[in-house]
Amino acid sequence: MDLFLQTIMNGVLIGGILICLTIGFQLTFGVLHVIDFAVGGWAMLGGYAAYWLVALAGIDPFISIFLVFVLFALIGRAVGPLIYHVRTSRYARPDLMALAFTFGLFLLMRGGALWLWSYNSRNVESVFSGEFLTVGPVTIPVLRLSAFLMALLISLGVFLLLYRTRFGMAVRAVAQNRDHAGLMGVDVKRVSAYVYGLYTGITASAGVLIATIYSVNPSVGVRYTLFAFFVAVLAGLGSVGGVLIAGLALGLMESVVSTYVGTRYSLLVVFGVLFLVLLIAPKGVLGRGI
Amino acid sequence: MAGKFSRRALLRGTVLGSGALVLGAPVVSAQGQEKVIRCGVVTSLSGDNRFGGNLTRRGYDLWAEEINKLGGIEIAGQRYPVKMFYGDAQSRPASGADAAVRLIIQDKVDVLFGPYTSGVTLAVQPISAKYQVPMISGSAESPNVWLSKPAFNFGMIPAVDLTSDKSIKVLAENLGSKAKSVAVVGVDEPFSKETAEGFRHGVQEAGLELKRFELFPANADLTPIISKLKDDNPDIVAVGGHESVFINFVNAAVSLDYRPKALIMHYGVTSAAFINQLGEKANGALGVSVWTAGLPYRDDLFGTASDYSELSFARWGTHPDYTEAGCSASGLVLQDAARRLGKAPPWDQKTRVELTKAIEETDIETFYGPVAFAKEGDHFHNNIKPVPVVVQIKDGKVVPVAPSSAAEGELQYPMPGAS
Amino acid sequence: MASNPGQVRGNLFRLAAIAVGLLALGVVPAFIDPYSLRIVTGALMWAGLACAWNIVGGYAGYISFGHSAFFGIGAYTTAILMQAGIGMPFLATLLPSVVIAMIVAAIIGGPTMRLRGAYFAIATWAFAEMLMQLATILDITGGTGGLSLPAYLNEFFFYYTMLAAAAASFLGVWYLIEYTRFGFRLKALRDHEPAAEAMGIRTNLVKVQAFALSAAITALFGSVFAYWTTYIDPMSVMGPEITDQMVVMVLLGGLGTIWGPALGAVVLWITNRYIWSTFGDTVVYLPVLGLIIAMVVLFLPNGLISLIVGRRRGRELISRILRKF
Amino acid sequence: MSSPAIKTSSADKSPLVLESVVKRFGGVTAVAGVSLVVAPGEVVGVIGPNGSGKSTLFSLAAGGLPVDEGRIWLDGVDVTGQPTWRIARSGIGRTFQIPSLFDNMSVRENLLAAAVEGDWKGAPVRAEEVAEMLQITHVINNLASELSGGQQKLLEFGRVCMRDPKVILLDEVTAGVHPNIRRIILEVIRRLRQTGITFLIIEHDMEMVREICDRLIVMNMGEVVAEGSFDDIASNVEVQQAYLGRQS
Repeated sequence: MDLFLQTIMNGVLIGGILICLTIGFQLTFGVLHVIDFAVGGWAMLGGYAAYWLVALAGIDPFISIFLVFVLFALIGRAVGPLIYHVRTSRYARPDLMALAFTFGLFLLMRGGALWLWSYNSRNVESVFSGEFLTVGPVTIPVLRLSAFLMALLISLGVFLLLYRTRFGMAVRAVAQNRDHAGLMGVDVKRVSAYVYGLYTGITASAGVLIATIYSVNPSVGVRYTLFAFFVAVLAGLGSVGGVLIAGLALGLMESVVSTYVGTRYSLLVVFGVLFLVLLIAPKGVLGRGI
Repeated sequence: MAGKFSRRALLRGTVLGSGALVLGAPVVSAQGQEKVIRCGVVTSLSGDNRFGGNLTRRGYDLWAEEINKLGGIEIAGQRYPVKMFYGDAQSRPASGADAAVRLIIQDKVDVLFGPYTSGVTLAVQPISAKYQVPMISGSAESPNVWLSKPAFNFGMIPAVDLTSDKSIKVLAENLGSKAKSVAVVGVDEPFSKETAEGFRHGVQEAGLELKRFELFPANADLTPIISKLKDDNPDIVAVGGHESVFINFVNAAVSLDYRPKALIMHYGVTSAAFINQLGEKANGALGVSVWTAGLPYRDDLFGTASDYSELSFARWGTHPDYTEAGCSASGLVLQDAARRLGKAPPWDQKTRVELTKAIEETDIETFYGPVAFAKEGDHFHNNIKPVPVVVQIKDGKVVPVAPSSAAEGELQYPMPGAS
Repeated sequence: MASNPGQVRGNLFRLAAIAVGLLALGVVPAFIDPYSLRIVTGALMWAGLACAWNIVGGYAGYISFGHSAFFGIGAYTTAILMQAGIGMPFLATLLPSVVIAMIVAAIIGGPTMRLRGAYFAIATWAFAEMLMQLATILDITGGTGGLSLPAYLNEFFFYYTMLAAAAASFLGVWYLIEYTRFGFRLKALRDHEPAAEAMGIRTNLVKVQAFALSAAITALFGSVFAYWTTYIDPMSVMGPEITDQMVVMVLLGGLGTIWGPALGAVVLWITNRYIWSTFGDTVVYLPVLGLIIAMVVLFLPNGLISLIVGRRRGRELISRILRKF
Repeated sequence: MSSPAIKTSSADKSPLVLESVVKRFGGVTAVAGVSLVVAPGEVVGVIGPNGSGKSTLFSLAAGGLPVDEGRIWLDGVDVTGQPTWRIARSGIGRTFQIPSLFDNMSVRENLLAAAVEGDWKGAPVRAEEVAEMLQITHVINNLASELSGGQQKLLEFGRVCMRDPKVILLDEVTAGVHPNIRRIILEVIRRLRQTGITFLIIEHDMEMVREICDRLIVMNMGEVVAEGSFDDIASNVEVQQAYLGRQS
């Protein structure tokens, strides 16, 4: 019974990590209609930024996370127009070209990280590393709990932004119909670039937390991208709300399968379910767009 | 028109041809006179296993530098310097095969030093056999490599099934009745899986209770595994993997408030990264090593094991582990075999076969320990002489604790902070 | 479809060009050392794989991220059938390998190819990852420990086998796409699926056929690759890098063109091996590759082949050549 | 389909019969119970304001969209619920409001592609004939995407002709084209109807409608509001209201 409770808790907390990773991704898909391969790459770079801020300036990840957010939001704001350009170009298949573009971007990040920082994994130490809370029979690592809280905060923030601000109104307008939004005077290109910046900021900050929980090396991005895709598909591409449920579902699935079936089978089950979900309900089990 | 053209072409051909002869002749003869021993290294300098791959390179390079300081390998009274050539296997078997062919064909190497991983080794050793180039592998530890009875490949490190198996037995003897149950987990990749299976075999042989045997994929989230181990509560937890997995394992365990009474892992505990990154959390962890700097071995080139360790530290900035030591010792094997063969390089195919025979007869003492290759059985051409040493991290230092013949300190059980 | 004399002559011209090209490739081994031959053999393999991927990615317009699964199916089928217990000769394993890949592709192709764009890409990726995980768990594949094959290291054999496979793939695909109903169906559905349906084209069936054909060619190269490298494990024959490389090669060469993928594959593979052998342990290849992809998308969306024959100019060039004959 | 063909009592062997077909998109009813019977060789015009459901009706008839209610017969065979390709093969051809050519193929290839499920051997000769009939022979080796708007309309029409359908649905085929091209199209329609081919034409050009159509159907809000000859319709108050009401 204790193991069962712990398993559920483990799953919920893994879910929190996945949610952090996927929310920004969903936002970009909703607005730019781009599947961003680089999602894991942004998270990986965020982790490295946190590592260097600890190593060189001694700034704890829980403070540097804000710096990382601003830094990567600016980078994303600069890269966004390029992706917008490809996505709305007159190429034969702009959606595929955009996919290829972000794929190239991802390779650039992964290869660049390998080239600059070489092969080894780096640990990002925080004041909360190794700390835990005990609630009855269940142990809760503080780092994972904070990732979960961050997931909730980001979700709340994104919802407030989308439904309580003028910018959010513009974002939603663009998400529903780019042409009409343009006709109504929304600067679609600018809105798209800001959304991309918001997404890179959120994802890199998520990367900071993930790096403190696990560790960071240039190859981690691939797995993150895969998991972000999984959660996004389960939620319905572009659905921000569905991410909360889909992230938890995946986290629980991984945890329960690992504990009660065998860890060896966890990834097999995860990818099998993803494949089946796509075949049976390609628009996602839960959601609709922004 | 056609006649004219062909005459001109003929003329041009002749001029070019004779020019090439004039220019080429000294090159050819220089290559003939340049009496060096050309050594090729195929290892993972990039890709997933680049960490270990670079360690093997350090080991091989250190030997080459040291022997060249003396003027090279002594053969029949004359010294021949060593020249190293590298081929990056990119952690992929196919690239390793490409690299081996390139080294043999284009760089005309006389001998190969083997890859870091067993997978690449399995793809490279048929090529060394085809071109009859002897290969000395300072790292590959999978028993599969030797099961295929490679005629031209020799392994310095005993296969991992032997070492992890023995280490559990040594540990069990040392602990006596204090430890009764063991849980074994490992990453589902060749080396780590075989380590875990070796542990399992050792547990059964030592008559301990096996509470769990489980493999997990690389990159898996470790909390479910650790929760299960916490629930099992065995006396000893044995983990098969590389150092980055161990680091994640210890971190995840600490964050779930779990410290087993004994935690034994294999390769990687002795690596600098493990101690540096975990700090205090590393203390108490047990590891298996076929070599440590404190062992009472020595040879003429490197001196004692501890001399070697200091030399390597001075050169690379970190203390060597047994992979580096095994790779450096590979050079000593070549040195000895070449001396016994007594033929000046470059070696043609026939001489290389003789050299392979000479390596097969190796029986030497080195700073790394005694080296002799099995000539039959499941560990064909594997050096099964070294005895695994159980080490423990104490105050950030690697201390051999068992067996008693190699021990420099007491085995601390349960480990500090055990729950 | 040779309806006018110009086309007949054009075809004769093409056939002659192909014969000369094949002859030239046929005598290559006499001039280069075994290592260079190995690189050229690799280039042939990648050209063939790019050609296979292009059927689905370029002609049907579906970006697949799961082709490594079929490469792995081919490699494992050959490896398993050649293990000591069964001991089939290499050439006999090719048929089962291709057939199994086609069956798997036909089964998953039906439902998967109803998905569009990104959904299809992710679904195929999930499928490939799933299959790779399966290969790490099953006993018959040797798990993560992989399988060794009987070593037959005759570089000429592998060169000519690869050449035969690549030539057959290219010429076969070229013929199918340019001269048969199948090719017209495929191109019609790529350009305008509803219109193709309104022409009576059974688009779902055509898509599955294309997918199965593509999978079969991919598996064929997987089989040869396994025998060539003598050792395979899940990562080396099912890893995502195999698909990645195929996608990049086709994009670089020119999506949906016959010779573009071959050009992309050869350029990229030779560059890859050149950087690798010249700079040894550097990984600078990866970021450069990423940069190239981004640049191609931004500035050269029709690939390298468009530098050689710009769409319009190329057409004029070809028709001028045809008129001359 | 395995179910036996159901014959209608009223219109046995009529090339196209629609019986109370209904199509809804979400809450909007695009086509609200339209019935229609056409005779061989007849040319029927479908007119009505934008958004009145004309194009949707075409898609239902040609199988591009599944009907929610009602039945469709082609040549006496019930094709309701059949996939598009099967309906297309049973003898109906259509053009789209926005020309939907195979952009990366030449004009010739576009024509050939239309015959891919039919007489493939004879296709090259047939393609030359169709190109000649529509006077696009001079651009036959050009890419479809390089054609002018009018030429694209011609090619799309030509693609339908390649398949020898019994019923042809033309969706605004003369909208915005040069009078010469319009003349070509009209001529071809006249010629083909002689051979017994039935046409259904969505058209805004009243001149053309008057010239060619035997009968008109007026649609508004998804329903047929009037039916009859051009002169009947021209004087119909309801029709005028439909157009005017839309404009206000």
